[in-house]
Amino acid sequence: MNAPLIVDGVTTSIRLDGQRHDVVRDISFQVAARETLALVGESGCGKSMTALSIMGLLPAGIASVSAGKIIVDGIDMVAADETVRESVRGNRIGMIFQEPMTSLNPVLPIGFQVGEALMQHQGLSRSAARAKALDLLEHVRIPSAARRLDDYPHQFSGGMRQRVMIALALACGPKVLIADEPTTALDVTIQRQVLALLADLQAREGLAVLLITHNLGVVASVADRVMVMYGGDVVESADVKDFFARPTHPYSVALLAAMPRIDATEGPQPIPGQVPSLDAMPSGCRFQSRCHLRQDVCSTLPPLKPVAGNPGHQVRCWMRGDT
Amino acid sequence: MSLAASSGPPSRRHSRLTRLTRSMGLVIGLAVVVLMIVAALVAPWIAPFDPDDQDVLLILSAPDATHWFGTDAFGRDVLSRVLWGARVSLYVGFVATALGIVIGSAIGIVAGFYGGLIDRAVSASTDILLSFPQLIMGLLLVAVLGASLTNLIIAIAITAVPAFIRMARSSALAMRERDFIDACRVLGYSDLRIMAVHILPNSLDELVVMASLWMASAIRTESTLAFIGLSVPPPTATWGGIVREGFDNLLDAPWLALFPSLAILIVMIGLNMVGDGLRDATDPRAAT
Amino acid sequence: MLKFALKRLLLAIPTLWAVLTIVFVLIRIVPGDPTIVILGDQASEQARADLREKLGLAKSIFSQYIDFMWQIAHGDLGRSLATNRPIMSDVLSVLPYTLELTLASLIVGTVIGVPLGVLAAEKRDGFADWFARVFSLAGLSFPAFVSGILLLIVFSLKLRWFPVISSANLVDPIERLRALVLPALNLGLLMVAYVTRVTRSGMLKALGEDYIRTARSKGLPSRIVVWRHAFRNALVPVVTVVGLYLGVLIGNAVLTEIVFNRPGIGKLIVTALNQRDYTLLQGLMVVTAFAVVLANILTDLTYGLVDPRVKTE
Amino acid sequence: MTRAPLLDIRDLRKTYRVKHGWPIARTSHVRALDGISLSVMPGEVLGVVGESGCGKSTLARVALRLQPADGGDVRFDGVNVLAASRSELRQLRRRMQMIFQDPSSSLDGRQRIIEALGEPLRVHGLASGASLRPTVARLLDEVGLPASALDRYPHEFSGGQRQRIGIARALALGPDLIFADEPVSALDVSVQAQILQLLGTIRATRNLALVFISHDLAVVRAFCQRVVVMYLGRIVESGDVGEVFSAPKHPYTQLLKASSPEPNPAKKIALSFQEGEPPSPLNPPTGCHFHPRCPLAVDRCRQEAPVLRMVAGQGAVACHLTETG
Repeated sequence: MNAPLIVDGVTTSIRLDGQRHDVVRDISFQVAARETLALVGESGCGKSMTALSIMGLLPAGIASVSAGKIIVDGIDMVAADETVRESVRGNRIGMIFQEPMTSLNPVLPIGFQVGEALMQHQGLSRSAARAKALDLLEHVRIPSAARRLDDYPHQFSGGMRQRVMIALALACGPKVLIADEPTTALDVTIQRQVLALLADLQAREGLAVLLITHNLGVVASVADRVMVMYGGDVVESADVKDFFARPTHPYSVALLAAMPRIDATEGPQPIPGQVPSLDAMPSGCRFQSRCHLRQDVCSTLPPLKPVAGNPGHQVRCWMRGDT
Repeated sequence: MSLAASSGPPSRRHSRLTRLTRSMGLVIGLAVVVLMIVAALVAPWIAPFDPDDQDVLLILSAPDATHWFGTDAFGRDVLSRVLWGARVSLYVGFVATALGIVIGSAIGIVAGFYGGLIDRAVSASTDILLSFPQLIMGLLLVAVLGASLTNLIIAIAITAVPAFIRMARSSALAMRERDFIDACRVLGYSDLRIMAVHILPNSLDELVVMASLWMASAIRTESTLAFIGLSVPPPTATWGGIVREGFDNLLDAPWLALFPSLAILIVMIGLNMVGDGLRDATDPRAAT
Repeated sequence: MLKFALKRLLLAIPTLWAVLTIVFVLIRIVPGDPTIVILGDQASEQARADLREKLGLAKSIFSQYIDFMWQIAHGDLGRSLATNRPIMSDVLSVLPYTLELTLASLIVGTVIGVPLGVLAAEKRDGFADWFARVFSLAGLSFPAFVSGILLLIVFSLKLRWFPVISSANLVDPIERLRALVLPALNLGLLMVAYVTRVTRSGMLKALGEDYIRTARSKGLPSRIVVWRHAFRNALVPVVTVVGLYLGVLIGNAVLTEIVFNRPGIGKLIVTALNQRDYTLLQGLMVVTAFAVVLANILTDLTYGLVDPRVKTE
Repeated sequence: MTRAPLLDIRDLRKTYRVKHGWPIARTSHVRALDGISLSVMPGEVLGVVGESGCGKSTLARVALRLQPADGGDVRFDGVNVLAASRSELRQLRRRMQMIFQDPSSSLDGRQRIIEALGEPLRVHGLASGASLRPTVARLLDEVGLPASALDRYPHEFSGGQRQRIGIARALALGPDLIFADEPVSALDVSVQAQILQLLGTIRATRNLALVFISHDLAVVRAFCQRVVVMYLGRIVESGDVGEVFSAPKHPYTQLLKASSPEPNPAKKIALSFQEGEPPSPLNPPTGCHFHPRCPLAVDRCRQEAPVLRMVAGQGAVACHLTETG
């Protein structure tokens, strides 16, 4: 059986002042049912652009998918027209966003917002959608959900709003869920609750989850596989255990070293320099400007190749991986 | 204004053409306004006739080669009167707006910066003053004070002050939310310095935009009052006054009302274009 | 809802009181002796003293103030200096005309302005947007008397579609409606300009919000995203502006009434000014102030309906 | 104690009035600081950790007199900060500074860097005229920015660089103590480590004391010597960073630690579903604020607020259960 989400050779470009910049370059992956793939990187690495490309929600007229295929539950989102994409969004694929404070419509009651996708995709009546919304809100453990159906977003805390968002994204029983920094805006104790809820729902509904985050701690806790992105390229892709046991790309290594840890005796080690701006990206490997292993060969883009004979662990670096 | 430039998703960009037409609006608006001001300044030299010179033989004559805009009920040259009228209208508009902006923004910034009791008192009074329609307020003030150039300016400035207070106050309030005002206080700057060196310059964009829009509004109020008969007493030419004379002879001599009306309209459009253009140029959000 | 309305009405009392006080003070500082204005400067001292007594001007300023407030509290605006008729009945006889004019222009403004603004925001930088910009620029630039005169010249003098004097025959409902068209358009033009602008910018802001992305992520078609999700939010500033410009509308109604020679509060104000009828002027100011305060209350109540955050905070 | 603390805060209280309701507002009270006591030694780095709404930012703002306190005492090097006169306060400003979370909002976008950093020097008469530029250039050099930055505007810099400028501004007056309110929270991990390293170097060379406010336990662990943990306006635990985080004694600190994910699959956070949200600060629970979420709560916790008591070692805990045990 095919994976619910297949991304194959996708390149996403934006136009700035008449110039084309690739913000995601030739990214390929699959997410199987019940699997969580984490897309990791710092701001501007292309992870959110990847998510928006899959959803077909790239800002019109500015960014677009310029190559590749995105298959959501059997439907090619790149080739399809907007009507087809609308019928897939919120139906076969759901998405939750970083800011629970602003991602819900402030003037509509949450019960309606949760049930809206059901009216749209399953043709439910308003009252049937409302009844289903109640189920969904109970599902995400909103306390006394029945009383709160007609409440508005501002009457909920950040953690509760993110639960409402999850209910909303899962309303039509999609096969795929994209979670874009779902807990970044939340306190750690709330983050833990939301992650636990997500894991629970995923197990019950057999969801394929694409988790987008900058937090390697969250990755270690919930992901099955991890892909590290830098400057629009996937630089390393591995099983979570393999990744943390044997981080291979110089950027992955540096990123792990830069994270402060509660149990560490040593302080975090900074990565020198900063991510180059879009118009100043070096050709070839984009991390070369900050890399201590840099050689002349780095000005051509290395391919993804396996590490230690493990085809499930790949790295994009001339200096690392199998030759 | 472009503080968030380096991070975040790319904001929507405009085509070159769109941006060009936007700034064209500003340029055209500025050109119109400057032209009008120049015309008003040099009116004594370029006006073909004395604006108060009556010619009983030429009452309500239609526009021709000598009297481009025709003549009025007293046989006065309308073109000359429109040119001289620009002096009154633009002067009143400019001075009243300047007074309004200086007084209003000073009070507004102080109220917004200190908050508390001062702020509540100021806000309550502006709310009350704003509950009179601007025109009615101007009307009442001129009626009470008597129609003269100074009183006209005072009356219009008074109607402008609460609006500027409100704007400067909200601008100062928004700024107080930003950390740099706290940073200033931690660095031991005096309140006066914070208001004058940090809050005022950061409010200036908005104030300038509003000033250009308000100048249009002030000129409109002046001409409206003149139309009702509450401006500088005759025979001094004012735009609104000439329109009024034209209105009284609308059936016989429609041109009499037409030309000063167009003059008012052109200045209004010019100033509004300047205001819009400046807003687009200074506030990236409104420009989108 | 009723509770809000009552609370809001209570809140309006201090504002109203302050506004009335300003009216009182302004009318009292009119230079010159009103008795001379009324009786002329040839009048005898005795006649003037009698009139002063009659007008209540002989009392202290404080008791005049009390009387003023007391009368207003009883719905009495006093009598006109010029005609000696009760001001309230004069006002009531013309009020419907002003109300129908204001209401009609409000409808014109909303019915044209809202869709135009939404369309302009949706098709940003397109033709609709350009048209909306030019149209609202024009609307904002016309002083009401200028646009009124131009409308008269074109539609009444040249095309002869509508009567020049709008008050010619106001008994026949069809004629009355026909007489309303040009004045309502004239006043509505300004409203269209304001409403278009604020709708457009409100929509642009709303369309850029995160919840729009959420709505689209649900697979809603853009029509629903625009009207149900964005417009519901853009409505909040629209209501504010409509409420705020009711005051401007009232001011411009004065001009429209003069230009189209319609009966109404505006014409009455000008009459009072010309005749130096200060009690009438005072009464009219009181009525205007009441109207504006009432408009503000209505705006606030609508606000509560449109924005759930207001009432459930 | 042999040395006197540089900063000594005793029983500091701050209550906000919050208006809500429409159209007639009701007033509620939020106790942002409910009797906070702590001290900082010269050259020491004290971490203040807690979740949003616990009052940690208010602490800095009240101690710096950006907001008035409602009670308590703040002494800096023996001077009563809360009662300081205008001129005393001006002197204090030179010695107590602040670094803000959001470097883009804490800089005046209309000021070039030379003006932003030169202004405090001029206002306090530390440099002027010809000496201004070299002094500011030295400051920039100290935070790792080139002198070419002098004539540029804040928006021309990246987030990390702007935070460096914010640090340079805080250093301009040569302070002894800096409050750093979430100074690295807005930054990417790699840049965060750069800024932490910079702060560490500056602290060591200038012998600065720092009050480091953060929600991130790991950052506090990496950067601070001592830590206080706050919950709804009160300190629940304090002590040496290593001790507190390796063996937290207060159930809230334990929850915080258990919830903080580590980049190590062997130490993944347990995704057990523990319900309960931080209660609204508008209406905090009676007794110990944490009792509704505390798995160990007994009746006493619901009625009586525990006081912060010294426990074995250097730490202190505000929990009834540690008292008896």
